[in-house]
Order: sequence, then structure tokens, then C-alpha cells
Amino acid sequence: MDYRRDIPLVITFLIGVIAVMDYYTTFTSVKDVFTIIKNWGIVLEAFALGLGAVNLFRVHGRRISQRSTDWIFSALLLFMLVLFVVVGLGTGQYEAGTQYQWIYNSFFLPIGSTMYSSLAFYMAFGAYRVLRARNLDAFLLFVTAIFVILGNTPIFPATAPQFFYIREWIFTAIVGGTYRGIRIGVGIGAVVIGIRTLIGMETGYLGRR
Amino acid sequence: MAILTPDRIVPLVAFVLAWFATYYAIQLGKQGKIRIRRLPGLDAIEETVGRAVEMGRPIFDIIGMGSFTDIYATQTVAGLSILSYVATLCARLGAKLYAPQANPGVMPVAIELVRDAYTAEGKLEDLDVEEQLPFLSTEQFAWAGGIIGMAVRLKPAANIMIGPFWAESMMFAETFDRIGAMQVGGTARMYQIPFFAALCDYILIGEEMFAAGAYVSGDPQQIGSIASQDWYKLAALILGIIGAILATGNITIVGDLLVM
Amino acid sequence: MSVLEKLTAIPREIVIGLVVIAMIIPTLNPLGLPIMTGQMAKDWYNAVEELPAGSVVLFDIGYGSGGYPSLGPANIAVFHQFFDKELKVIIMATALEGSMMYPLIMDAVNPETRHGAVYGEDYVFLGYIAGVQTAMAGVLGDLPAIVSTDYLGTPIGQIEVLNGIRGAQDIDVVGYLTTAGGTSEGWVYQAYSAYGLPVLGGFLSMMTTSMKPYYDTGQLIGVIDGVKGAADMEYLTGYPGDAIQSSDVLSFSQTLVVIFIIVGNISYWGSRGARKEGE
Amino acid sequence: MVATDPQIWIAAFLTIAATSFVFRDNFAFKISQYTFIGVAAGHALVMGVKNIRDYGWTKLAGGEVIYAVVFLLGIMLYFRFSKEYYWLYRYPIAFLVGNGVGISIRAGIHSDFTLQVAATAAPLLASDAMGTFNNLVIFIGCITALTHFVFTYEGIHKGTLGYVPKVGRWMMLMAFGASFGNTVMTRFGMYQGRILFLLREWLQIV
Repeated sequence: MDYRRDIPLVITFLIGVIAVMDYYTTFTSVKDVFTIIKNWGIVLEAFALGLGAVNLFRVHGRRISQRSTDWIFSALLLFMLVLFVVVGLGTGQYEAGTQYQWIYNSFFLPIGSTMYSSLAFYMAFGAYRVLRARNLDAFLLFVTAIFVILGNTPIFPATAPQFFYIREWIFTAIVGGTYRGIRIGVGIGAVVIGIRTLIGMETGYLGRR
Repeated sequence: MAILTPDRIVPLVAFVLAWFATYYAIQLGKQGKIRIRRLPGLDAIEETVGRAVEMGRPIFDIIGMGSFTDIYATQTVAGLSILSYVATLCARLGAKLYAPQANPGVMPVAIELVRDAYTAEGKLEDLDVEEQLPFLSTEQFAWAGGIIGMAVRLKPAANIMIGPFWAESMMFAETFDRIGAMQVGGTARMYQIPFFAALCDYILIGEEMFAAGAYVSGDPQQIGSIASQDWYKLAALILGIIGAILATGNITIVGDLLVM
Repeated sequence: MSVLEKLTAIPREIVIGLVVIAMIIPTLNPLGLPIMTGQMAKDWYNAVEELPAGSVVLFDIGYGSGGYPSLGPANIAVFHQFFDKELKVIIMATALEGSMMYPLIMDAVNPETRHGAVYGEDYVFLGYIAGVQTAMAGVLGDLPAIVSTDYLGTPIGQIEVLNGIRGAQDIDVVGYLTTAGGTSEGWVYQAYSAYGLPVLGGFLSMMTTSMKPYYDTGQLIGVIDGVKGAADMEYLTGYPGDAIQSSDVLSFSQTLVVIFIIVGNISYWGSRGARKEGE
Repeated sequence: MVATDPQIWIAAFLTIAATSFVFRDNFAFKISQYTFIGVAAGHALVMGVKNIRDYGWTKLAGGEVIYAVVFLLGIMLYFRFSKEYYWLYRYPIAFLVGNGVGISIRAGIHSDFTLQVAATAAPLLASDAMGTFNNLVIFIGCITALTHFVFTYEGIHKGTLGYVPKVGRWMMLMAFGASFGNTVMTRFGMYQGRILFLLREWLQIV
């Protein structure tokens, strides 16, 4: 038995099977064990939250010491990281401290809420260049996209409520049906991959080394 | 029964059967008893490579920024299978391949696969790993920006992006469309499919990319698990159709059975 | 270059400029167009209206700064309704930034002065709990065995609203707002499938299509469909806010998008026709 | 009147910087991007420490000695960065994967498979014509989309039967159109939040 590889596979299998038994059986001993597993899972996930920071220190520390291109940005990155950690842990109040909320609202909140919403502009580029009825496939997508956009734009339903009802119908009938088919397929796919993982046939998470 | 949680008998049976089905299907796959149909998307890839050769312009293959350790690992694996296939075609037909990388863990595997493909075609001297498989960034927007820059500069004839994609999918699809590249897109991250559907010439929707990956790699495990999923889909089809017909005639046995 | 060809090549700077203008004008001069509420948001509203006072709600703040512009207004409206109905609200966060959203939302809701609700007696915030689905299963399975304090560090034994709450059996309804697919499906799995609890789900509009099958099968009894759902909730609960104001902006900016689409198609088909004639 | 609070100025600068990427990659965008990565990792670390204290340390300090094992496993996670002892990282990750997979697939087959199939096996006729029509569209959409994803039975995709998965593909493209339309709303609705911030809190003209 290779303790570097086989024991982790056994751990995965056992924990997974207990989780499944907790759901389908009524043994109180299983439920008690699984309550502990859940609690440990939360603590381990919390430990894992520091991995990103450690990795960033390794990568960007190297960049700074080698003075590679953009090293000044790496320095900024690590400074911001340390700032949050010092304010968060130093005050002993973690995220509930007023100083921490100040730096969060100054730095994290504006970038976090802008980064993805700025894709709105790409939607605009995409809309005028790309949403074109160039063939049957694109035409079908185009038709529902247009009607959903019209239904979602309050000025159109305000002039003619039909726009709103068409949008509601598209969601009720077309989306409701096809996405159910997709959901069944995706769901069973996840279950099969999960089973492959539990029985040790999907070992990517162990890493390649 | 006191041992089993009530109202969950059927899901439990379905679950246990899935366990056996997966195991059995993989055995069948190993014996070569399962065939996956060739998807039109794969023909489209061949077509794009041919077109690139004619035009004397390069080809892009983007596998996304997934890793081997996250839940999208299977999508990354499918993307790598396709990359290997594209590399073989490029080496054979003489198109220049670019496959920018975003994950340091996946990158060595990608390089190895591409190098193997070129070696098998006896064209290793045509491959320059440093130039053709550059590492851009692990950060989403830096990576997206890098690819957009390369695309505008190199004006590829085609772009093949199969793997896990996030918000950058829209940026890629829009950019490559602007420079006139033919595109084949595929991902199992369903939120991103609409952009590929709107912008690409061919798409591989969800599990189609796994099937395509399994088809080109011939890996019995992947083929087997696709077969076991097919059995469940067929079961869903049969139960759904019969159940709906019976229920319309006021016999709700199938629906009642499934919620037991 | 023909007019049609010029249309296909609108410079990005102009597109961006037009979009920004389309957002700023209605912000400065709101139109106050009527809102047509969707069935999904009505279902959420009615489900909460039907709960008797004192019912226990478990609510998850499953979004962070990325979802704040869309889901923040929805959250405010939802909490107003909870406190109006005098429900007991247990709040948790499965998103890392959830506990940073909590003070922003509570500043706007102001339950103490506007609704007379008291922290600890009527509502409590457990803070961020790592593990997403593990956290959900933990809280629903055996709350006192998993959680020992609220986010400020007060032991749960001293928190009145948590008295007698053992887990799913003492919770009447689960609600969540999230930007993450895993969280969204997670609550369906862990609350509906595992305990048969009614679940109210809110997420970004782009996720609505994927989550629709759960609504159709009753695994979600009400849905907030991103910023549109947020506007619906603000309208239904009678607490108008940023989402209703966003509706006016949507009217302008999306009309612009529709115009772009029309221009794009006319020029595409026009230039195709022109090319065919030339051949 | 323009805001005087430095917090608002920082936030306004970062909002504009983060948006500037839509023109092209630039210096200001890089500032916002690297700041973002740094603060996200820092915040994660802070929340991680707090959770370790609340869910692990309190139990260990309360006399539950068994929790020492979790701390050991948690520290083993960090051997991920070691060349020699990398394998130690596999023990805790195996625990997390087993728990994560088990907890989601046990209910997944219930929510996504049996309950969805049960909903499909429902009467097609409704009390009114519109309801019946909707039921038919939903039924056809679900069934045809499913057949599209059958890969090992080629017969389904050939001849007259081949129209079934084809219809599924068409229906799916229409559903993706709806998704596209809703995504447009998501992005514009979200960016509006930033415009409101800039006009209301920074420039104070609303």
C-alpha cells in the first residue's frame, strides 16, 4: 500500500460514503459521525482559505526579488494583502472592526463590483456586431434574445404589455422545458463524475507530482 | 422501514444503480465495446485547420484557465484532448498553432501533448514551444488581455476554445469575431454557452465537449462514463415519455413511483 | 465606403460613450415608468406574506461585492418584508464577502428604528461560515453542534432568537441571494432535498435559466431574478430603492442595445446584398 | 459639490480604473487589478483565521481533544508548496473532496434526476388550451434536448428519428437566446450601481 496515494483515496471513499449514508439511512451513529465530519470540513475549508495568500507571496515575492517586469504591481499586491491581514487580525475584531470596514469599502467593494459589471460594455459591442441572424442557429438565438431584451426593458412593456407577456412565456415554456432536459443531463453527469472520484478513478485532485 | 430515510427509496436505488452502471460501463469501455458518435464539431475543427493553411494564417487553441484540482478538471481534460487533436492536424497540414496557457499546473501537460503530436507527425522541428505555448497569467483579466493582444497582432484564421470558461468567454468570442477568425467554442459551464452560441461558427454544448474529448482521446474511462450517463438519459426519456402519456390518461404511476 | 459599411465599424469609444450617456440621463431625470411584476417575484412575496408572525427564516447572504449592485437592493427589500412580518431571521453568509455585505444592507434596512426589531431577539447574524454546502448541511443538520457564537463572538446560548433552534426541524423557510451556481444549487440540495424545507432563491438574471427547472418542480417556491426581481420586490414590498431606479436606466441602455442590434443586422444584410450584386 | 471623503475618492478612482479595461489594458487598470487580487487574498486569510477560531479552536479549547487532528490536517494542507512532502497535502484534500462530492451528489440525483423526471411524467392536458400548449412545448423541449446529449446510440441521430435531437438543438438555442437577453440585463443593471455611486456619492449631483 502506497501511503502517499492509496490512503488519500481511502479517505475520500470513506468520507464520501458516510455522507451518502447520512442522507439515505437513519442510523444515528452515522449522523453523529457526519456532524463531526461537517464541522471538520468547515475548519479545513477555513485553513484552505490561506493557501491563496501563501501562493501569492511565493509568486510575487519572487517577481519582486528578481525585479521582473511589473514588479512594482507585485509589490502593490502584497502591500494590499498585508494591509488587510494586519487590520483584520491586528484589531482582534476581524471583519467587524470599523477600520476593516473602511478599507473594505474603499478598496475591495469598488473594484469587486466594477470588474464584472464593466462587461456591460462588451455586451454592447457584442450586441451590435454579433447578434446577427446570419444562419438558422444564430437566428433562433437572435429571436428569443431580442424578445427577452424587449421584455426586460421597462419602457417596452409600459407601452405594450404584450412585450412582458412574451418574455414570461419564453421563460415558462421554452426555458422551462429545454433547461430541464439540460439539468437532467448535467445532474447525472455530476453524479457519474462524483462516483468515479469516490472509487478512485478520477484522481486529478491529488496533483500530478 | 426504519433503516432507510422515507421518501428517498427511488433516489437511493438510482444512486446505487449509477454506481454499478459507471463501473460496468468503464469495463465495457476497456474492452472496446462502446462507440461514441463523431460530432459535427470535430469535422468543423478539421475544416478550420484546412482553412488556416489555405490562408497562411495561424490557429489558436484556448483550453481555458481551469486546473486539475478544481471541479472543472474534467473540462480541462477534455480541452487537452482536443488540443492534442488540433496539434496533430496542425502538424500534419502545416498550420501554425498558438495555445496560450493560464495554469502552471496544466501547462507542462499541454506542452507534452503538443510535442508528442508533432513528434508523431515527424514535424517536431516546426514547433517552438516558447513562442507557441506562452504562459500569460493566472489572473483572469491579465490572461484575457494577453490573448486579445495576441489575437489582434497575429490575426489567426481560426480559434478553437474548448474547456472551462468564465466571464472572459465573451471577450474572446467578440475579439476573434472582430478579426474575422472562424470559431469553434465549447464549454460545460452553461452560463457561458449563450455567448459561444451567439459568436461561434460551431459550438459544443455541455457534455458534447466531453464526448468529443473522449472520441479523440479514445480513453476507455471517459468513454465508459459517457455510456453510463447515456443509460440514465435513456431511462429518463423512457420514464418521461411513458409517464406523461399515462398521466394524461389519469394514470400517475410513474410520477408517484419516482417521488417515493 | 458605403453608409452601411460605416455602420458596421462604429468605433468602440463611441459605443462606450453612448452607453455611459444612456445610463447617466435617466439617473439624473428618473422617468418613473410602471413596473410589471413577474410571477416568480410575486411567488416569493406571497410565500413570505403567508408566514405567521414569529416564523423562523434562515437567510444566506451568498454574494459579495461582485453581486452587490444587483442583489443588494433585493436584499434590502427582502429584509424589509421579513421585519414587517415580524419574522425571526437567522442570517448567515456562505460567501467570503457576505459578512461585509451585512453592515451595508443593515445600514439601509435599519431594523431597529424602522421596524422595532432588536438584534439578538428578532434577528441574528452568524457570520461567514466556510465550506458552502458543508456549512448549509451543518447549520440545517445540527445548528448548536456546529455554531458556537454569532459574528460578534456572543455565545449562542445568550442569543434569544436562537433558543430552541436545533436545525431544519425548527426552521420554517430558507431564503438566499447569491452569485454562485454552487450556492444556488446547494440550497436546493441541502434544504429542499434533504429536509423538504421551502426555499426562496435569488440570483443574478444570467443564472435564472439554469435555475428555472427547480422553480418549475417546486424545489424553489419563489425566485428573485437579478435586478428585475429586485425592482419587483421593491415595488411589492413598498420600499422603492435603487433597483426601481435601475429600471429607468435599463429602459435607456437596453433600448440602445436594441438599436445597436437593429443597426448591426441592417448593415449586415445590406452589405451582404451589396456584395452579392457586385459579384 | 464633490465629495471630500478620501474613501469616496479612492473608490471612485478604482471604479474608473477597473472599467478602463474596456478600452485597452493600461496602467490604471493594472493598479486596480493587482489591488483586487491582493485584497481578495487578504480578506480570505482574515476570514479563514476567524473561522478556524470559531469552529475549531473554541472546540479544542473547550476540551474536545479530537480537534487536534483537524489542526494537524489543516497544517498538512500547506505542504502543497513543498517539493519533498507534497504528498502530505493529499490527506486533507482527500477529506475535503470526499465530503464535497458526497454532500452534493447524494442530493443531486434526487433534485436533478428523479424529481425532474417525475415532473416530466406529468399530464400533458391542462384546463385551458394555452396550458396544454405550454405543457407540450415544455415536454418536447425536455425530451428533445435530452436526446441531443445521447452519444453512444447513433440510431437516435439518423434518419427521421434524427429530427428529434435536431429539434432539441433548436429549442436549446432559443433558450440560450433567453439566457443571453437576461445576461445583458445583469451586466447593465450591475454597471448602473457603479454609475449611481459615481454620481451620487462622488460627484453628488443626484
